[in-house]
Amino acid sequence: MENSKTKIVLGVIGADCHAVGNKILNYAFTAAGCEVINLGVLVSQEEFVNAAIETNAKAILVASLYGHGEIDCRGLRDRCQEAGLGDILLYLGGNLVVGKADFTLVKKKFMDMGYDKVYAPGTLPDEVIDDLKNDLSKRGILM
Amino acid sequence: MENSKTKIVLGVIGADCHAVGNKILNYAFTAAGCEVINLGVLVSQEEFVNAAIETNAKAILVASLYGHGEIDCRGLRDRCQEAGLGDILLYLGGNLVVGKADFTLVKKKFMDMGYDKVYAPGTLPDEVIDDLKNDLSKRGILM
Amino acid sequence: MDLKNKKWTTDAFNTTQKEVLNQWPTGAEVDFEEAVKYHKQIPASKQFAKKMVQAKKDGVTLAQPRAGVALIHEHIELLNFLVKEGGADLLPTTIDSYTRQNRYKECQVGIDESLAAGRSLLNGFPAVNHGVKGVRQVVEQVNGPVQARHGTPDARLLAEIMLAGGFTSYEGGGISYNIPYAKDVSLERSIYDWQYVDRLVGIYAEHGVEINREPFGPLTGTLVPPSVSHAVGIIEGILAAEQGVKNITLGYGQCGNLVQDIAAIKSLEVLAEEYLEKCGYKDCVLTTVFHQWMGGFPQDEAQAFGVISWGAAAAALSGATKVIVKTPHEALGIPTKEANAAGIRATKQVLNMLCDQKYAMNKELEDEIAIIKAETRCILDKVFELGHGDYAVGAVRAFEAGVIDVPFAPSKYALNKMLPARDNNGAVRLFAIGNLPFSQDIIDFHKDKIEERARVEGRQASFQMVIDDIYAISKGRMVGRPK
Amino acid sequence: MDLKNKKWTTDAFNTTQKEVLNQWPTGAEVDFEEAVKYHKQIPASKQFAKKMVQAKKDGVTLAQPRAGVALIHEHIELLNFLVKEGGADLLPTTIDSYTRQNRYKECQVGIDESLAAGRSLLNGFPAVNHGVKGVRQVVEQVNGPVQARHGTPDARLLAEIMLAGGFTSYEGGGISYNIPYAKDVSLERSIYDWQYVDRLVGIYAEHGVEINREPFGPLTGTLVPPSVSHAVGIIEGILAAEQGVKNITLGYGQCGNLVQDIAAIKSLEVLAEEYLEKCGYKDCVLTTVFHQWMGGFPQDEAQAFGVISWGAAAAALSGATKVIVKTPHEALGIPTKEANAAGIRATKQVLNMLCDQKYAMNKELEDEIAIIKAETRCILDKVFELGHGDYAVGAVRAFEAGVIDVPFAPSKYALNKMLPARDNNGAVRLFAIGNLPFSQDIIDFHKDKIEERARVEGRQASFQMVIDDIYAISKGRMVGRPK
Ligand code: B12
Ligand code: B12
Repeated sequence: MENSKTKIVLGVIGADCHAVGNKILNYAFTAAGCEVINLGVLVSQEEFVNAAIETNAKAILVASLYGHGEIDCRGLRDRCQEAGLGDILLYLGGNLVVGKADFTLVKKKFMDMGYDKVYAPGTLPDEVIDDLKNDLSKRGILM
Repeated sequence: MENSKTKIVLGVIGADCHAVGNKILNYAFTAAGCEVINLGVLVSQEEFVNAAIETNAKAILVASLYGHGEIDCRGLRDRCQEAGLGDILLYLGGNLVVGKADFTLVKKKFMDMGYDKVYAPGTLPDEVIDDLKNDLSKRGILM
Repeated sequence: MDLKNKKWTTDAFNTTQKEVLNQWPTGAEVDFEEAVKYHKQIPASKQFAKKMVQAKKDGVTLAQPRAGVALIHEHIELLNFLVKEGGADLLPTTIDSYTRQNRYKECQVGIDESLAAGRSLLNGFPAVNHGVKGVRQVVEQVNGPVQARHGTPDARLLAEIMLAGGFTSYEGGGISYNIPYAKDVSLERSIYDWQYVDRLVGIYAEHGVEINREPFGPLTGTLVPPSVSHAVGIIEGILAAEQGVKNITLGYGQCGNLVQDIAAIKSLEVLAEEYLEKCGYKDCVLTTVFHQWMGGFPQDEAQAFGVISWGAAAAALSGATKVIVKTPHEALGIPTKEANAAGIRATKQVLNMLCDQKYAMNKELEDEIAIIKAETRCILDKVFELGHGDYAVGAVRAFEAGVIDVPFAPSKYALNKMLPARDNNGAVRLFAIGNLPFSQDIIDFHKDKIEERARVEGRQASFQMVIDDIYAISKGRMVGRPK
Repeated sequence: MDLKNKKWTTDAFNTTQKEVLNQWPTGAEVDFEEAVKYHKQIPASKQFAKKMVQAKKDGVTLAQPRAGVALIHEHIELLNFLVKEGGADLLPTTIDSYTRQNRYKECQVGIDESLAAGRSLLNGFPAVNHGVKGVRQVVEQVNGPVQARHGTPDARLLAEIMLAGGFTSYEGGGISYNIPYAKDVSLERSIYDWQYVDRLVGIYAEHGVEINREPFGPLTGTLVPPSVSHAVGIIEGILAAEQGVKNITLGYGQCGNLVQDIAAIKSLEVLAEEYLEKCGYKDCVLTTVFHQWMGGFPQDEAQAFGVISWGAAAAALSGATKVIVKTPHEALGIPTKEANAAGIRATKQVLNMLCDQKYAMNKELEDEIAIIKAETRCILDKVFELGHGDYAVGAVRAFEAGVIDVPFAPSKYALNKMLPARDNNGAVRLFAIGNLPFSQDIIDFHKDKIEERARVEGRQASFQMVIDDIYAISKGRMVGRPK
């Protein structure tokens, strides 16, 4: 039987180096009982997928802060499908587009790309932890 | 022959006590060569009209800063007509209505009340002095 | 009318009260005994005096906006919005200008037209016209302690109605609500009428109802030197204390130079305590209020935020008990509730970021405190002398003589011979001393300071310099330098 | 690659240059001799170094925004807007993040999509892709001195193109543009590559073209203690000077406590002069830059204006030569040009109101200056020791050993054992010293400060306290107190 803790992959996508939120999310999810595979910043889609496969993670948490989210994030769901990760939970958060924008539209854009949850700038970890617990329990997994 | 200086009546209308701009306008018009009959603050329409009659003034400069301009300023043109001052120049300036407002609309409202010139908040004296020189010279008066 | 700084007799008060309550029909709604009961059920969280004392104890600076509109429900909505969206700690009810001049008929026109137009055509809340019942709706439906803020030379009926209505704080004073707000109301008259207000507050106090009183510190808001507003504030404090007022907030309008602003707040409380003590009023609680820049504002909202935030910073560093907040609409018109809340939010961000910081004492600040104290003492001691020991009488004579002089005041009871200008560091000094009773070394100090600036600017000090200073902040600077 | 703090030989430089210019087709546009001629016709009013030196002489603080968009004409329009509507004194050209990672192909995608979408999909100006000709359009059509601002570990090609393009100032450094911006670029590599950039600037200088260089002071922008950023800045200054750079601006990111912020700027210049002098670089001109709060901002624009204005005030009172300006959109996204201009206007209002005021020296400030100096000396002297007298080698070893440690840095070349937290007055102190080579009294000082706060808050100091501090300003406070 594998390690009892739920594994999640965490990282900041693309050419993005914003590390502070990443470190806090790492800390918060670890404290909440997850095993966090934290890839840090400057993570490619490939690295996300590989890490999830290797560790049998239940969710990938992608952050994009620096504005290039639109270019960096599309296609990740397809890659997951191709890699056999199927409907693995994909969460996305940060400052996803260039500029101050209406979040409803931003959210729709990224949901359409296949992300399960899309979070507004400045979201606090507690909200995400609750959501993850919920989504996992729907899939019969206890966090 | 009367005093060679052009006479103008200056005052702040209604229940308005804003005195700083009034003192500066007084100083500036005096320096520009006018004889200023300065009624100060808290001036009623009647006082404006009486002062203009008594001194044979060529213009009345009405200030309203505190927001009650709409209530205080209407009817002054009629009073002037009734008092035989006919088309004496009526200038109006200050913060004429309650609240931050589109000045084009404000201007129209007060021009319709019969004022010859209506000035935006924060207008500097030089602009007004130039206008007055102009308007007076059109009427054959040198300031 | 025989003006003396002496507690009014019960007879004198009662006789006057009858007249006052007859000035407008709503006066009949006032029932003192019932009002005392009403006050006693007001929760501590809505009591102004308590909140101020607590803030002083905690060493924090509270934020209070200005706000008032013509109609009751709109006014309630406005105040609650300022708490919810602005985070206001203390609430105002700014009274309209007709009420301030006791022109209640014109108020009625304003109320009717506001109803018709669906927007406020009055620049404040006409509390007398709304009466005790109307005022109580505000007190009851608003979430915080409320204060009446106005500018009324004869504010007796307004006080009767607002206090009976449950207001727990009342701004103003016989000098500070006359000289900047009126043209030909004699000081004797307004001081006398304000003794009535203070006595009313004193009677409430004697019945166990603590009402906060606040002389209006900034006066004309335009380059008023600290010692002048301090002298006025302290005199009004003394007059209030004599009538039995126990909870007093003294005010100061930001001049803009940080050292002078901090020195002003620091000296204000010390001086006031000293003079009240000397006069034998030993059980007054004093707090302070710092007004963000009260003169002409820049029209641009971003620049206005700069002025507002700098005011918040100076307030916090000075240690004032509360700060009165300006809005990004200041230069243009009465703010929308959104603009008003934005001003509070910018202010509170700065207050909160600075709440744990102190401005350490240094030589410059010490000197500035010393000069403000010395100047204020010159004035107050001369007032005492002119009044033969009576500050009420002395104040009237002092204004006559120009011993107290308020720059740019509209009142003919101000001599208007003194003229302020900024020195080379932006502190407000005197360009023309007028008849202020300053000692020679103080006079020389001001002269040197103004000359220093004139030298740097390569021009003579003149009225033009004063004008340049009046416009400066609205044009994005503080010292009005020549181009 | 044999890293040493030694001026590169002409041979070494030339060999590398060939490679560098081959990294992307636009490299071929660079013609050094022609570029020197081009620079010589740039008017003084557009020369960054001259403007900085003049400001230092005049004792004023200049305002500089950040700004960059994908397309040339939009970028020009943006910069001119910031001068006209914001009053910017100095201009930036912020480079996009793909360029920073030398991913010029992705830049091209961004440019193409931006053209298609009619809005910038890049978070900055992709100068390498636009080439020398594109860059010159900016220099020529923009009304002010322009500086490249980026975050590029290997910024050699970018430097070649932007300097040949007529830019007169270039931000960055081998440490400050690696540790906060990269994950696995070795320090040895980035310092080496930045020696190339510095040498290029040195060669321009030898040809009579003065280029301003600015190490990136704020590092991760998040609770970085002054001594850490000072140590990095001074090392980068020394490395630059060795390669022949003559005009250096050292930076510091606002921590928020006024005394600490002023002490930081005051100590930075003195320390840098001392160390440069000691190393034998005697003809460098030093200026300073103060960055308005670089960590997480409040989302609300009014609150953001409060943070911006307080940053402007601290910059002015510290006497920094320039201030880098944030915008009311900071927390949410790259600002519109209007929001950017608004940030500058708020900033300039405060700068102008404070330009004639000084913060007088006092005991607290003296102590704070002394502690920053002592800490910085501990670090720098240990770096010198580790490098056996060579600051380049020493810097690499110092990061390995955690002798220099940058909190929250993404780079694996930072040890990440040190943790900062605010003390009870909001100054940034160390909660975990990590391996910083501080003397025992300094270690005790930090311990006491953090314990004092913990006591006040009735909790143990812990990582939770650090997290609370990270969020604090964005939530409207400075010290992250428990609820
Ligand atoms: C200082 C000030 C005060 C001082 C006045 C002291 C005194 N006695 O003079 C005090 C604190 C007492 C005060 C009181 C009040 N004020 Co006041 N005050 C100001 C303030 C900050 C500056 C005014 C000033 O002196 N400016 C400097 C001078 C040089 O400029 P100026 O007055 O604009 O005048 C120039 C031009 O406008 C022009 N001009 C003016 N009149 C005329 C006339 C003509 C014919 C021409 C051609 C040009 C012209 O030329 C002048 C010289 O350049 C303004 C806001 C601002 N502008 O920043 C608010 C402001 C005018 N006040 C306002 C209000 C509402 C009040 C109060 C009702 C209190 C309140 N609700 O807050 C009371 C009014 C009491 C009363 N009965 O009038 C509002 C008016 C709102 C509106 N119109 O929607 C303003 C705009 C503030 C605001 N945004 O709420 N105020
Ligand atoms: C600090 C900072 C920096 C530091 C970063 C240091 C470091 N290595 O970490 C420095 C100075 C180096 C920097 C650089 C740059 N930055 Co920056 N930076 C910031 C700033 C001020 C704070 C970020 C931060 O640390 N916040 C604190 C942490 C705790 O919050 P957070 O990052 O938002 O993360 C939280 C939530 O968002 C959420 N969350 C985040 N990710 C995810 C993911 C998931 C799945 C979930 C559920 C939740 C979640 O949870 C986190 C914890 O609560 C922000 C603006 C702001 N927020 O105020 C700009 C900001 C993010 N930066 C920005 C930009 C553009 C840049 C630069 C390109 C430079 C530039 N043009 O100015 C470079 C980028 C270089 C690169 N290659 O990435 C922009 C992005 C713009 C946009 N999206 O439109 C911002 C928004 C500023 C702005 N308005 O222009 N930056």
